[in-house]
Amino acid sequence: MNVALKFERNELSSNEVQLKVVGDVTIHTSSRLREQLKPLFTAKMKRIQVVLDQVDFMDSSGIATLVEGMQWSRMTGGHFVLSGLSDNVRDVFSLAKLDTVFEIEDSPAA
Amino acid sequence: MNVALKFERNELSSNEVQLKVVGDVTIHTSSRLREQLKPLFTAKMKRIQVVLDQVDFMDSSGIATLVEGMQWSRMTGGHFVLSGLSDNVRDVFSLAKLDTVFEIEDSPAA
Amino acid sequence: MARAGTDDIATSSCGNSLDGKLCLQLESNSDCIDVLRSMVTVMTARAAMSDLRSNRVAIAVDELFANIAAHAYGGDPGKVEFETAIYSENEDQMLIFDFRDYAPVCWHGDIDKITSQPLDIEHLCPGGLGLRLIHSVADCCEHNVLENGNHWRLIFNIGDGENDECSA
Amino acid sequence: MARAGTDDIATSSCGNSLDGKLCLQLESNSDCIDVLRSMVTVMTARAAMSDLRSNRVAIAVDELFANIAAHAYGGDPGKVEFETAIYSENEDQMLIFDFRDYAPVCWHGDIDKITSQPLDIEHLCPGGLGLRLIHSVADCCEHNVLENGNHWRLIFNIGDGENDECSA
Ligand SMILES: Nc1ncnc2c1ncn2[C@@H]1O[C@H](COP(=O)(O)OP(=O)(O)O)[C@@H](O)[C@H]1O
Ligand SMILES: Nc1ncnc2c1ncn2[C@@H]1O[C@H](COP(=O)(O)OP(=O)(O)O)[C@@H](O)[C@H]1O
Repeated sequence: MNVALKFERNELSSNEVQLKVVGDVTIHTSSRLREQLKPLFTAKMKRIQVVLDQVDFMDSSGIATLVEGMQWSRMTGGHFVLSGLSDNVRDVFSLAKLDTVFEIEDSPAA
Repeated sequence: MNVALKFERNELSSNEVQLKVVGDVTIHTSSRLREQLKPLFTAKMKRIQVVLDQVDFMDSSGIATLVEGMQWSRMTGGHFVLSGLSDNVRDVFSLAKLDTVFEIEDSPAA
Repeated sequence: MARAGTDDIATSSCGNSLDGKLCLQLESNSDCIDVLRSMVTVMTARAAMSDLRSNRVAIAVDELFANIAAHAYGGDPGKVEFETAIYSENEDQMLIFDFRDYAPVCWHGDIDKITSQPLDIEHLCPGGLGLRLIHSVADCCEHNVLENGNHWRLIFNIGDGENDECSA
Repeated sequence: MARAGTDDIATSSCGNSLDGKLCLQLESNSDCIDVLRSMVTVMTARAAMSDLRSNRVAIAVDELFANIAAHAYGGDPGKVEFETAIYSENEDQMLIFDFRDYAPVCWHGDIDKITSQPLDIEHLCPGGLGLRLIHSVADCCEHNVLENGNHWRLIFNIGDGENDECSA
């Protein structure tokens, strides 16, 4: 019932960053995910991890934002990892045939 | 978005029981809370704790069910305690002028 | 106040222009209560209400729907029209919810009278809280008996958290 | 199949009997997407669908609404009517969602053609997933061009989790 998307950003080391996402990523909220995600891709950042274990629902606008993340990571040379996908979110990635395109970890390595 | 109410019942000792409630308690789900709650009131049970920290929303049918709980506790002589109320749920108790009638603990003593 | 006539609610509501209005037609089945709440969430976000106030609005809407289902329709399925919009008048804005039922039972009670009775703490009974909650959170709760049912309207002022109640 | 004629959707929908039908009228504003989802939750629970299937239904409904908002109305607010019900035919039951828009842009595309193009993994672009998702989860997705807009219908068979697609 919560329309707002929340974020928690943790710098795991000088070149590793983690973004925890809490809430549903939809056409209504995905632009906020994009805003949070984009600045993480810098030349020095070697690993960018997005933790999705508190995302129950994600539509194609959320996936599109993560595809953008993958493109940014290719440009900056960082390692882009998704972790903690719920069954429903993993299902959408697999329906979109993108479950093998992204690097997906089982549980968020904190 | 989850219509189902979930429960976790923990026997803390031979005469203390805890019922954790997860989900929203409304006209649609309160009868399930009643089903779970009623059998806890037995002559031997001295303390019945209902943990509400994962209840974001409760309407008057939920409160009515807890009023019933209080009545059952008076009959069996048990101690009926509510704990971990979210701000919103606590607000509804206070709007209903029942926040001083129930015994309300801050955090669930596990 | 720029209000639609109460008899319009059923017939012309959502007819042409929507203007950010949300209209739902449903049966008075309790499994739909979350749908009403998601509509409340949209409207209270548009009205920039706090989380606490939004929850109070949701409670009032929930209780009114529950009463229509339980008392107006006696627990049987019956048609309900639900409509919500933000209206402005001069500088003031308000969030309005309209309920229309076609129930054979028309409410002729007096909310103020019912809710002004002190709560009997010693002999608490599990019922009788709904109207009290509605009355304590809504800035105004109006009821109109229609020829073939009831129209209920809840009004919440936007921009202040206070209740200045009007008569029902 | 006992279906309403597509031209009826706008005018007579929810007219008299409801029979468990839910109808929503709204503007194509993205902040309403959760309202549609809560309606899906009610209907998939009535249809006793699994959590996974319910999520798939919600995805299809979400994507269709997002497309109407983005493409039919080009991001501007526009009127959308949304209706959902469970229909039965002989032994079979299906969960149906109808969308009606009044958009100036009418879709004349071919979903099957669009979704049958292989995904270009090397040159992934952030868009173009919505129709693929709809196509992969709905048992049927129909589109009708109306005089003044579009009618879309999603059909999900109840009682099996398989897709046997019909032509769009
Ligand atoms: N929509 C309604 N139509 C008819 N009667 C109503 C309606 N709403 C409330 N009532 C009457 O007012 C009484 C008090 O309602 P309420 O405070 O909500 O408590 P409860 O629903 O638990 O009885 C109800 O028992 C019912 O007799
Ligand atoms: N309801 C619609 N009205 C008009 N055009 C549409 C509609 N839905 C989809 N389209 C067209 O089909 C294309 C593919 O849609 P989709 O797969 O949902 O991806 P995206 O919305 O990300 O572009 C859109 O870019 C648009 O051109």
